[in-house]
Amino acid sequence: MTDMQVRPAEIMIAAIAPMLQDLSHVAVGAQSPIPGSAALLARHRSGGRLRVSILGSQKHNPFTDGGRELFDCAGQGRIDAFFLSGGQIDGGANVNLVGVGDIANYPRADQRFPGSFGSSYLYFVIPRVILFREEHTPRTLVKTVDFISAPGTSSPDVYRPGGPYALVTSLCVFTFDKKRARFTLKSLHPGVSKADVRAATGFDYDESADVPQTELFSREDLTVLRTTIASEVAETYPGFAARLWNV
Amino acid sequence: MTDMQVRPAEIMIAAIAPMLQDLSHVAVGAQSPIPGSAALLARHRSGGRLRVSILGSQKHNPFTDGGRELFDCAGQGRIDAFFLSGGQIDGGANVNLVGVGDIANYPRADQRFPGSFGSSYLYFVIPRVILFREEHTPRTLVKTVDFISAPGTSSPDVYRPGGPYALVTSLCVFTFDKKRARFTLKSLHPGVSKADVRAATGFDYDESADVPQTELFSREDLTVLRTTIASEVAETYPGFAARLWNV
Amino acid sequence: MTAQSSIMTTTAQLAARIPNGAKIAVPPDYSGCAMTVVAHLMRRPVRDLHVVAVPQAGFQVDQLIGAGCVARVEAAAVTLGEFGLAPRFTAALKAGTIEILDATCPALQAGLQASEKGIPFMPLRGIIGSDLLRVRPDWKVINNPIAEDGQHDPIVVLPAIRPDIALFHAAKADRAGNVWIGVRRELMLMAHASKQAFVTVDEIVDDNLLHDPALAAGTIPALYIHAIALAPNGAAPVGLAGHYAPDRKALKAYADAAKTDEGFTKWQRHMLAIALEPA
Amino acid sequence: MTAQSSIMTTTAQLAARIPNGAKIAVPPDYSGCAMTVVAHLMRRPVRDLHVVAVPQAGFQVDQLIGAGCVARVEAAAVTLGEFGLAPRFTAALKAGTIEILDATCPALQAGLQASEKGIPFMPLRGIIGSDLLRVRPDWKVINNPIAEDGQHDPIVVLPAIRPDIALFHAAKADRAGNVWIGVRRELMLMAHASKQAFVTVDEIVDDNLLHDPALAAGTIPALYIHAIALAPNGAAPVGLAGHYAPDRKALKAYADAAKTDEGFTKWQRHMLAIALEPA
Repeated sequence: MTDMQVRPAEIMIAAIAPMLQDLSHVAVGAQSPIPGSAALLARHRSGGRLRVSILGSQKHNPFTDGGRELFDCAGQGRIDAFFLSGGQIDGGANVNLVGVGDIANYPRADQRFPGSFGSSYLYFVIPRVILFREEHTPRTLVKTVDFISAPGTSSPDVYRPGGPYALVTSLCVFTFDKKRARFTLKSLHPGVSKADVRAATGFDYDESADVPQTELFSREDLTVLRTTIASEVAETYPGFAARLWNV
Repeated sequence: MTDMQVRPAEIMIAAIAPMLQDLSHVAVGAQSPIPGSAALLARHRSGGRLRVSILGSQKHNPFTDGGRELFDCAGQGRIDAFFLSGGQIDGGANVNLVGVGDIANYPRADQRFPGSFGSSYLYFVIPRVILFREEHTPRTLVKTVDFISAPGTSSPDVYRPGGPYALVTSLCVFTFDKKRARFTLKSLHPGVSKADVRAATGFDYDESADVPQTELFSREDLTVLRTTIASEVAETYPGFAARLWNV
Repeated sequence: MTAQSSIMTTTAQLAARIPNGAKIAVPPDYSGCAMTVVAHLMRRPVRDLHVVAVPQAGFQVDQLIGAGCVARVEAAAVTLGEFGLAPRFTAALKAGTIEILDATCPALQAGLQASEKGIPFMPLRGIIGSDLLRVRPDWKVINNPIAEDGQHDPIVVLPAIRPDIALFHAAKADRAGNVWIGVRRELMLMAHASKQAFVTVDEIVDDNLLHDPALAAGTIPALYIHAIALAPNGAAPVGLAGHYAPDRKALKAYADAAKTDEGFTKWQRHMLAIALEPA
Repeated sequence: MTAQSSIMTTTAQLAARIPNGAKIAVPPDYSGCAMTVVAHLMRRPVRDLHVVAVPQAGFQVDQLIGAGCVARVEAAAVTLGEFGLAPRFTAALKAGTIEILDATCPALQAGLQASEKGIPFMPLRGIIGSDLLRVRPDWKVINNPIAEDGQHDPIVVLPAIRPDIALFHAAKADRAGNVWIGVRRELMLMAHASKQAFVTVDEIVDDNLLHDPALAAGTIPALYIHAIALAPNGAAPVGLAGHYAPDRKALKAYADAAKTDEGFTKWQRHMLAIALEPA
């Protein structure tokens, strides 16, 4: 592999990996290849100190107490970071994994998504939940979600050690301020302007005058990603690894 | 072994075994050698159809989900019979496994027993709980227990599919009427009179004019008990089997 | 005949013992699906199943929905994973021919654990503020009863889920009726929580699984098992983690075909002809 | 150095990491007691332990009580089994030097399961009408929140039990810090429910336990383990079910000696001299 041009999915991996630095335990869902790749890269960078648990992996899944263990483990406070995507994500970091359309007609949504998975729980108990969505359009990043699978914030009397930390898309990185329940544009991927993001985003958010570019991989990191990490990723996300890295 | 004289513990075994006939699953505690022997005998008589689970046994303990499984299994309604003893048992079938003495001074009882074990739960959920106590004296079978580890009956609004079925002692067998919350003298062990039982019992109970003798073992049953069953019992209750059968 | 040996049966007879309207618990695609039983259920077809996905459903349930076997799905998600949305599920929801009880993974697990423990409900953190609470009126919010006096601490309570039948596939069983599942403990939870457990296995071994200390740790005791049928490779094409991989070609073929009613019908006719060859 | 290797330690160092006042969860005598650690704790002696018996206690805890290490015992029972009442426990209760939180087995397990699930409480059937409710004001009775409107259905709710340290002995661990417990799942529950888990093992193996599908099913992942010390035969004299039997002679000697303060003191001096020979 001689092409050192960074691909869009790799930019998202580069954006996520640093967010996992200095954590102890990161868990990744079965259908989250980009975060999974970022977590395995962060693990590599930590010299193996970072524990990465990937659901559906044979090699990176340490759980021995059934499907409930991930959730129990999160409830015990033993998981520092997790990743959620959404059919819709809104400006309050509310996530919709159920469907789009007239709420009154539930469950007959115009478009039905798979369902809420563990989001309605994990979003509450894992301190650093990183939202990710490749498609950055007004269709996916909306003003208000049609169905709340998991709310971005809760009133102070609700037990909630966890919640949203950032949102990573194919265009940019947002961070989330829980107190203000609002996103801030943190960095722009190469070739993307502030205006591009504003036009592609259905919700309002804050931005400073000077938004930096998302930090990319060093040549060395990229090589590691495309060799060592790629083959690890292939075990759990074979379709993804084949499409992206041809492994 | 040529002595075919039935020993006191064997009479209790003979009294208990028929109560387990036609059941599917009997569980036995780790410190219940007499009921354990009765259950293994009943299993033998059923041709292996009766399932017997003995806590602390390697061979007769089918559980693979930890200490809680017995209790969960009982809560699911999968255990038909169980055995409880008590430092005190009273006329309302209340069981005391905690201690004797002035209640106001708890926990400084005059005599402290080990504790309630699982009684406070199992007595509620297992349909046929058989009480057993070798020592039949006014000290053990009392008018009112000093501490209720597990109550004999409950008000109708309390969820309670289970409860006391009978009480077997070294003198006799009582059955229990849940509606009337009262014992009835059911049978007398060989050589014991109704007056003997009345004198040895601290609580009031019913008796008919004609109380039969406790049905004893056939010669064949006794041989099976002292050979096949004795060696099975020895695995879990070595001290008991050694004392009773010298195995 | 002992109680133990009477549970040994065939996949056809096992499927026949699942009545219309049964509430069945099934594992996700990676955890051991009794696909040969699913084929029998589709041919019959069984009707009005209430499927409890533990905690999510995939190919197995999408196929049952397509064949008209399902009245209601209780799941945290229904998806073909990297093969896309579950097409028959999506179509049936649009047509209004099935009911969906949307859930979240740990809520399904907690409901089953409540049943396993014989308690009527289980509390769970999270969920508050989610629209799941709106569409699941059976889920209640109470104040934490052990919170300090006067403290407002809302918490969700979920009713116990008690399926009629847990249906799954495992690597092996022994002749006493014990079933080895290894680390797939969700299958043990399903068996404990359900009234009955019906299992197909790749292999039936002679030695009692409970007599081997290593195997015993991953074994569901016969106590919870009501039917076992030998079905070598019985989790194909979705596969059995650690034993055989998903047949990705077959899964893709299904995902493509099931996009339309006609495509599904054709796929079903073809699949049943292969899967249910006279034994 | 990886996080995994740093948990390997000695029994002395492991014991030293249990502070005065710690809330420690320990298994019953048949399920793997870290007796070498107990010896170190007695020699020190550690003070004011809150011992959570899962769910009952025996020789291990009676000895700790005799040595003055314990402030409070939370247990469904304390007994030497067929060797009779627990003499130091009984004497300490009489003297008023320890506090007892009387419980019932499934209440302790439910409290630990609540902690395992990160929920503040767990409901449990039974118990109502028992004097345990009187002596355990932390146990509450509520009306079942999912009962039909107006139905009176009282049920007990138990607060989560979250020990600081789960302390136990197991057959083996690997170098990655995974611990094999086989069917002794109460040890896994203890590890999940506690903030930390300290373990002694008979053997440390080279191969990763999680890589063997049979062993993995009975393994607590390193994720939950904070200290491992090699202690061959480390559960003696109470024994380790399936591995080595209780030393009945030693147990009887203890039961006899501990009947008096003087007898216990003499036994303790003798035992510590043997158990803690310079390594």
